[in-house]
Parts: sequence; C-alpha cells; structure tokens
Amino acid sequence: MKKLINNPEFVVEEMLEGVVKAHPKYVKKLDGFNVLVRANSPIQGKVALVSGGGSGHEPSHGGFVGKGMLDGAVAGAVFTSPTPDQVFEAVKAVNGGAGVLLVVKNYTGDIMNFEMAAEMAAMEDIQVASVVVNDDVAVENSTWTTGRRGIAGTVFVHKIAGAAAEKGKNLDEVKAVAEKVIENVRSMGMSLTPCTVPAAGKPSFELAENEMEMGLGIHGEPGTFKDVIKPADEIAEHLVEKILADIDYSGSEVAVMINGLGGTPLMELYIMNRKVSNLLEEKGIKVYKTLVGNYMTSLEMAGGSVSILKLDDELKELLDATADTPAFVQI
Amino acid sequence: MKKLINNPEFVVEEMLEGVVKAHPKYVKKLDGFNVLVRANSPIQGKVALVSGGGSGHEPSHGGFVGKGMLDGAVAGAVFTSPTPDQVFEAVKAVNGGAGVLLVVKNYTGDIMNFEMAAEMAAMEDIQVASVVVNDDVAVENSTWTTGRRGIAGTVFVHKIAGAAAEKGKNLDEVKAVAEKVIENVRSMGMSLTPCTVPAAGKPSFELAENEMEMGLGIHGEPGTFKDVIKPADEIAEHLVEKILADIDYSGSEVAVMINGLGGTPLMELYIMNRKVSNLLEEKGIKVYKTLVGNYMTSLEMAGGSVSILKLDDELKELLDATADTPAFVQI
Amino acid sequence: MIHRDQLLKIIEEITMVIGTNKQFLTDLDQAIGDGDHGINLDRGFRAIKDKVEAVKDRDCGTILKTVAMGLISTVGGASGPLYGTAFMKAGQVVANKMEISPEDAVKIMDEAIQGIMARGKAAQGDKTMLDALIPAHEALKASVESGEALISAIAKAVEAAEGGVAFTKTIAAKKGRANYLGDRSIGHQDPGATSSYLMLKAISDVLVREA
Amino acid sequence: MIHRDQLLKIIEEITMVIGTNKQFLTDLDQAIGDGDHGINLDRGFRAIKDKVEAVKDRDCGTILKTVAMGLISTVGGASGPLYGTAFMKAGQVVANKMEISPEDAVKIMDEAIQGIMARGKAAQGDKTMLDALIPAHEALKASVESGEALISAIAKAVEAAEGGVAFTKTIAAKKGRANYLGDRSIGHQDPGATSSYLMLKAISDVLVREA
Ligand SMILES: Nc1ncnc2c1ncn2[C@@H]1O[C@H](COP(=O)(O)OP(=O)(O)O)[C@@H](O)[C@H]1O
Ligand SMILES: Nc1ncnc2c1ncn2[C@@H]1O[C@H](COP(=O)(O)OP(=O)(O)O)[C@@H](O)[C@H]1O
Ligand SMILES: [Mg+2]
Ligand SMILES: [Mg+2]
Ligand SMILES: [Mg+2]
Ligand SMILES: [Mg+2]
Repeated sequence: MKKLINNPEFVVEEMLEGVVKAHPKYVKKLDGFNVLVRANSPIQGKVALVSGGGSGHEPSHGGFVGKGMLDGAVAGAVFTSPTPDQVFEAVKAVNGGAGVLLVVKNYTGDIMNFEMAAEMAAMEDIQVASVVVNDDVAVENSTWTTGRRGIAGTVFVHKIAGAAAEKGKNLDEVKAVAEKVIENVRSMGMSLTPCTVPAAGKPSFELAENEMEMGLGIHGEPGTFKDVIKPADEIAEHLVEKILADIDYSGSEVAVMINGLGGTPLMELYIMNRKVSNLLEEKGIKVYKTLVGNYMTSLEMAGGSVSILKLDDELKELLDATADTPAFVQI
Repeated sequence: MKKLINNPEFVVEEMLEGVVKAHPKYVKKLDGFNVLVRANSPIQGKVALVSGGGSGHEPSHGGFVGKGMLDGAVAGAVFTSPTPDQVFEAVKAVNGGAGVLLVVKNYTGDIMNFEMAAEMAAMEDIQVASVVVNDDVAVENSTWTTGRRGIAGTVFVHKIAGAAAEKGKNLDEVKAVAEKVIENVRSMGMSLTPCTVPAAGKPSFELAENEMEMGLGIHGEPGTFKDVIKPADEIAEHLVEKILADIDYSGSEVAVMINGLGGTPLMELYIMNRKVSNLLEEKGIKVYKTLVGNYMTSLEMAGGSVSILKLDDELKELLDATADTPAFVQI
Repeated sequence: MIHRDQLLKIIEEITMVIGTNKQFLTDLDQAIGDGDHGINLDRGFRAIKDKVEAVKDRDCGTILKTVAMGLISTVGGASGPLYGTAFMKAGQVVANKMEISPEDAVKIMDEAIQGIMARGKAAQGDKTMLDALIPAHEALKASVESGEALISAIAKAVEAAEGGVAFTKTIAAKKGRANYLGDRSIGHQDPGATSSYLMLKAISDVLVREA
Repeated sequence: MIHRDQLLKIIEEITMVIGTNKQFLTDLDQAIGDGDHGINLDRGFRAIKDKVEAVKDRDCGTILKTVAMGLISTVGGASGPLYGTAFMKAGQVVANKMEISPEDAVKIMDEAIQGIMARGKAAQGDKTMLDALIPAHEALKASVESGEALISAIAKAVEAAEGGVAFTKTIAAKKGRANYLGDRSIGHQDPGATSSYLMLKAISDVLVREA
C-alpha cells in the first residue's frame, strides 16, 4: 500500500484537520465529530442541506460545503456510512429554523444511519426531510433488492438543491427540486484498477493488466462484470448507451459530468468527454453544461463515471446559480 | 499500460477536443494547432499571457485559460515542449495590441522553443516578453547547469500575473509582477509511483513497493534520490525544510499549494496540508491562502508537491482577485 | 440461566473473537462488498469496552443497551445500525434482570431478528446476517421448548447458524452491497452472516467453558 | 563529394535508423530524462518525408532547410530546436549547391555545432549531443585537411562520435533534463549524443553503400 498517510486509523481525522486548515473561510469542524459545516452555520431562515457517507470520496462531500451547495457534510470511516449521532450533530449545527434536508446516497448503511439520525432530530423537533439518490444504472432497480446505488450524480443534487435553498425556498420546495434532479439523473462507472482502503492495507479486488471492471460503484467493490480493456471511445459508448436506455433523453437538454475516480488524469477524462459529447450530439441531445474532474472519487482508483442529467428551465437556472465551496466555485 | 485512451498518438488532439466540448464558454482551439485561447480572444488593449509546455500536466495549462489568468495555452506532445510555430500561433491569436507575456517553465526545451517563437513574433512586430519559472528547490541553482526546474509554483504566476493583466497593467508591469512571484515562490515534490507516457507504453522508472522518489519534477523523470516510504508527516517535513532553507520566509505571510501529481487522492493531499500548515505555524509563518488539489500533474503519477509563495500586499490583492477559468474559479 | 457476570464474559469473548477474525471478515467483505466489515465491527467492539466496564454492576438490560449504543455510535455502515438495533432489542427483553433464562434467550433472538428486519427491510434468503440468525433462532426455540438445557440449545443454534452461513454461499444477494454484484456474489459466504455465527459461537464457548 | 541525390538517400536512411532506434533512444531517455527522445525524433523525421519529397529536385541547401523547418515544427522538446538549428546552419553552408564537398562537410559540422551551442548554451562535457558531435567534427576536420577521402573521413568521425557517446556514460549531466538527476546520471549514456552518433553512422553507411 503506497499512500501519503500516517496512521491508517486516523486518516479521516487528519484529513478533516487538513481541510479546515486549508479552507477556514469556508468550513469549520464540529469539535469531537467528523462533521464539517459552513463557517457561518447555522444560517437563520435558510433550509440547510446535510450530506455525507463514508470517506474516500473526496471532494465529496466536505468539499461541497459552502454557499449554494451543502451546509454540512458528515464523514464516516473510509467507505463506511457515518453513525447516526454524527449525522444528528451535523443536523443540529446547521439547522437555522427552516428545516434540514438530508441528501442520502442509496446504500443500506447510509439509509439506516441517516434514518436513525432523522428519528433523533424529530425527537428534538427539528424539521428534517430526506432524499435518496440512486443514479447508478449498472444496478437494476427493483423493489426486491437494494436498488440502484447513489454515485456521482449526487453532486448535481447538492448543486441544484443547494441553489434552491440559497434562493430561500422552503423545505418542501427544496426537497421537491432535489427529487426532480434524482428522477432525471443517471450515471454509470467503470474502473481500470482497484483501490486500497488504508485500514485494510490491500487492494479491494484484482484485475489483470488487460482487464477492467464495468458498472462499479464508489466503494472499491467489484462491478457488474469484468471485461478486457477497450479503447476510451468504446467504453464511453457502453456507458452512454446504458444510461440512455434507462430514461428517455431524446430532444432534451442535459448536463454531463465526466467524473474521475481519483487516480485517472484529467487528460483521460477529457478524452472520454470528447466521445460522450459526440455521442449525445449524434442522438440530438443538447449538452447545456459539462463538468469534468474528480467530483466523487473512490480513493486512488483509476477509472471514471458518466452522469447525465435531463434539464428543464428550473434546473438550468439553479445549475447556473453562483456557488462558492472549496471544491466547486461558479461565478 | 492502463489508460482511458484511444490511439496513443492522438491523445493530445483528442484531449483538446474534449476540453473545447466541455468548456466552449471559456476556450476555443486554434484550427490546426494544439493551442487553446480564450473564447473572446484577442482582448484589445489587454496584455495577454501565454503559457504552455508538454501535455500530461493537466489542468496545466489549458485549464487556466480564462478571465484573470491565461489568454492562451500551448500543448506539446506528452512531456515534450511545444514547437515554436505553435507558440507563435498562440501569440498571434491572443495579441490585443498591448503585448504578450510568455510564462515559460525552466526546461531547456521550453526555453528554446518559446525563445524561437518570441523571435518570430518580434519579426512581426508583436511586443513579447518572457519570464522563466524556476521554483523547484530539489535541483541546485547554478549558472553552470540548467538550474532549478519550473513546477507547480507556475500556477501562482498564472494567477497573479493574470490578475495584473486583467487590471489593465502594461507589459512591463505584468512582467515585473510575474518576476516578483518567481522570486518568491519555491516548491518541491515527491512521488510514490512512476507514470507512463502513452506513446512509450511503459512506466518512466521503477520503484519497489516500499520506495519513493524524492525531489522529482513533473515529467516522469526520477528524482534526486530514492528513499523508503515515510509517513506523510515526515515527507511534509522534508519538503518544507528544503523549501524554507532556500529563501527566508520567517515572519512573512505566504500562500501554500499542496499539489497532487495526478494519481493521489485529495484525502492524502489534505493529510499533507495538515502537517505543512502546522509546521509553518510553528515557525511563525502565517498562511494567508491555501490551494489543495491537482494543479500541475504528471499523468497518473501518485505523489505531490508543496509550493510556498511569500506574499506582500500587492501579491495578496492579485491572488485574491476574481478568476474564471475551467480549472480555477475564484469569486 | 446466563448470569450477568457470564454476560460480561460473553461480551468480552465476542470482542476477542471479532478482533481475531477482523481480517477474515474484511476479506469476505472485499470479495462481495466494500471490505470493511471486520474493520467496522472491530472498531465498534473495542470502543464499547470502557462503556461496558462503567455499567458492569448493573442489570443485563443496561449492559446490553450500553453495547447497543456503543455499536450504533462507532460501527457505521450497514452492520452498525443492525447489530445496534439487535442489542437494543435484546436489552429491552431483559430490562432490570440480573440473569437471562432460556426463554429470555429465545425471546432475545426473536426480538433482535424482528428489529433487524424492521430496520434493514431484508428477509431470509437475501444473503444477509438473517440467514444465520433465523435458523439459529428456530433451532434455539425448538430445543428450549422441548426442555433441553440452554447450553446444548445454544450449541444447536450455533450449528444452525453455521448451516446458514454455508447456505449464503449458494445464493445471490438481494440486500446490502453484495446485491450490486448480481450473480457474481454466488459462491461467496456473507460477511454479516459469518459475524453473526461467530458471535453465537462465542456465547456457546463461554457457556461451555463456564459450565 | 556528396551529390544531392545521395543527400536525399542519407535523409531517408536517417529517418529509417531513427525509426528502428525509436524505442532504444526512448529507453535511454527514460533512464535519465523524460523518455521521449526517440518518440520526438521519430515523429519529426516521419513528418519531413513529404516535405522533402516536394523539394527533391532543388539544391542541397533547400533540402536541408526543409528538413530543418520540418524538425523545428514537429519535434519539440530540447532536441527539436537543436537539431532544427543544426540542419538550418547546414543548409546555409550549401545554399544553392548541388553537391557537398569534403570541405563543405567540415564547415557544415562546424556551423551546426556553433548553432547548437548558441541555442542551447551547453559546452563539451555537459553530457549532451555535443559530446558526440564535437569529437566527430574534430576527426572529420583532421582527416579532410590531411587529404583523406570523404568516405573514410566520415568513418573516422563516426568512430569519434561513438567514443563521445561512451564518454557521456562517465560524466554527470550539466545541461538538459538529465542535469536534474545530479550524479545519478553517471553510468547512463546520453540519448542525444546517441542519436547524433546514429545520424553520422547513417551518413557513413549510405556513402559506403553507394561507393
Ligand atoms: N438490509 C440488510 N438486512 C440485514 N443485514 C444486512 C442488510 N444489509 C447488509 N446486511 C449485512 O451487513 C453486512 C455488511 O456489513 P458491513 O460491511 O459492516 O456494512 P456495509 O455493507 O455498509 O459496508 C452484510 O454482509 C450483511 O450480512
Ligand atoms: N542545452 C543543450 N545543448 C545541447 N544538447 C542538449 C541540451 N539540452 C538537451 N540536449 C540534448 O537533448 C537530448 C534530449 O532530447 P529530448 O529528449 O528530445 O528533449 P527533452 O529533454 O526536452 O525531453 C539530451 O539527451 C541532450 O543530448
Ligand atoms: Mg462499508
Ligand atoms: Mg521531453
Ligand atoms: Mg462492508
Ligand atoms: Mg526527453
């Protein structure tokens, strides 16, 4: 395991210290908890957004705490949902009286821990609502199973619901817009290499020199199938096809995110974007905005995901709104 | 070689296409040249900044083309200085009559190719000035040798000189401020893994599972020495010590950049920042601003560099100025 | 009867067994999940040590609730709320009691399973800890109802749990992270079922040793 | 005398030799540089083919300047401007000439070396292409001045260049990327000196073959 770390047991705490040292104007850490909140939290009268999950997905979620996006981010152990008390502390710290929206990614652990935190908040009469992001089309959706995972598309929820909250919308309205994003965003990812959870000390799976995993999530778990490595264009084609098969984007305007999993250079993400963009153009889908970069990572895994969000006027306006956070700034 | 690419021969062209598809509001590509310029180039009456170098350092330099930073970026083959004609085209395309500043990193190839381009521009009566960034303290400075390399500190030159140009300063003034940054910025890097130039197809050097390279540049070349991997805190200490030994930062305010080389997750960069920040605090050096992320990379290399820039009031103001580029936005 | 002091020993034994199997459980989770199950539970059980120590003179219910709260606030992931809920329900069954009768033991497992199902919305056959716990509960219940001694009833439960673990190898996951693998999860035993088995085994071992 | 048509064959031969040694030169550059020297030169020489074809009926000066411009606009890195400058200077020496005399050959190498030194600010002993070219030039000059035939004079130059390449193994680089390695560059031969040797060897091979 080659990592720039000290003790694997303290990576999350030390990382959060480093974040606060780097961005004191944006975030502060709650004493005794692995929770980052806006430096000026709580903001009276504004709906607050709290997200989080296991660590190892940086800049998600702490990097998106700031104006126009999140109010709080809860950092669990690497790839492990945070505990309910941590989420509850975040809720208390950001609640400005207008209620708190929990943005949860669809993982059994995240769901249960955030649910328990919501129960705790309800007992203290804090108004809490939740949305569950499930954008990953690699996993079939079914009521009998866990259903689709939440992956990089979550960042669009942060951006757009965050903008709605910043505009003064109430909790129901913010929740409704978050749900609109969730309904309209789909993603799929792939990887060229595994990653190593610091405390585990060894890679999460094995891949031969000519193999890749298709349809994998962001927790180092294997994907839905192994394949021989294909050229970037073929990979992009496969990902886009799977996404377009899931909802009908034809004739619409979309936002695209080419998300790196942490170990893949921007050069490759842009090569992917070239093809994704061409494919959408061919199909008459208009790309309104594109994000390329490491937004929701999986430690040092090489690979990426494509997310496509179908836009309407409301979503476009909120997507374009100003944001000012450590990892995403928009004028 | 595991990469999300198509043909190794076309990685630069395909990447640039992907950049333009993603950021049409920021940049356009010059037809037939691997040059990105601002979408609204040339800007009449404004000093223009052109930088560039080999590709593989993304987001450097194309990612920094935009308001408050660069006007043009020239992309050579991977890790290979661009040719003079490419640089010359960039100069012609961005020249708005107030002259062009070339921001060159101190590599024999970059120096010579940019110099030849400047000679071409002079023949067409375009006012051109150059600055050479040489921030890497790993390499000893001497008139008998190539001297220190230019690495991540270059991004501070783009930011600050770019802000000066945006404010309407003339070519001499912009050059002077760029030189002030160069005089006051020092960097040093290290890596945990080599990287693979697509056309070469195999890693640039070999490292055992417990080894790291210290004092290396951004072109996949080995560093000044190999060492066994140390904890992040010790590595940070070594880098900071080497930097502080080079110029006297005591009592001053500084900007810090913890730069990732492409394959290292943000988590680790923040763990590095925690220690760097603590060390500077102990030494009475005040951190005014911190940047953490992949600014000047070396393909998928794991590792990072630390840059420290000594600030005065002028540099602080310019560092804080608004910037709006694909890879760096500041409100 | 399991006396309060035996309960404390059982908790210690579980802590030790989870520690020894940390890597094993993590490896199982790497194969079909995210490779943290052993790390998660080990972190949790190490964290409850001092908390349990502080209530060691209290009743079984208090002790079990302390374990529950400790797990909930340190384990995280899916297993944290689930085992936390299980211990919480167990504590409610024996609130204010200084010992646990065979009937209590059956009730504890029943309530724990109900709690896990309510929280996690999984059923038997979904390739989760329930596939170890439900057969174990059935065996325990049958043995206790037919008048067997607790020590042998629990041994039967352990055996049933072991069978449940083996069964998880034969099926694809419908819940938890392993579900994302589809049929690729077949052939691998479920980490949570395995940890449940190990906990039951720890209980049995303490009872045998103390007998 | 090297006739224009022989010059064209020499350029073809150099292109071929660089192509064959692309990996070798790149490997040398990986050891102490950035691993692109062979890739750079190969890209450059492949790119000049059509351009040279277009001026194949013109004088030696025009042909060499065409090579120069082609290399300058496709090679990049350090070697692009340096070899570009060298060919440019060579072209100036034989402007409007249809053949290259032994004296011209000496002058060409002299001017090329001056050009490289002016552009790159390096000296002999800095572990660069100059360490192959300067001894080669000296050998060539001595042979030509003592009246030797060009073919054997060039063979001597090749030998001297080979010695220069070997010499680069013994020293630390003062210029180019290899400089950054400090003493770690000792023991490795310089890629640029090697490509210079290969080009001289290609000239010699064509002359021998055509003799
Ligand atoms: N909905 C569920 N109901 C019951 N048990 C579950 C459920 N989801 C997951 N599990 C159990 O949790 C185990 C995984 O725990 P752990 O690895 O600690 O959490 P995570 O899956 O969040 O990483 C699985 O092996 C499975 O036995
Ligand atoms: N200043 C210089 N003068 C002469 N030759 C040089 C100089 N700098 C580098 N070289 C030569 O260039 C070679 C490297 O060329 P190449 O790898 O193509 O360029 P780069 O170093 O930019 O990657 C070196 O091996 C050396 O022989
Ligand atoms: Mg987990
Ligand atoms: Mg190079
Ligand atoms: Mg797990
Ligand atoms: Mg080179």
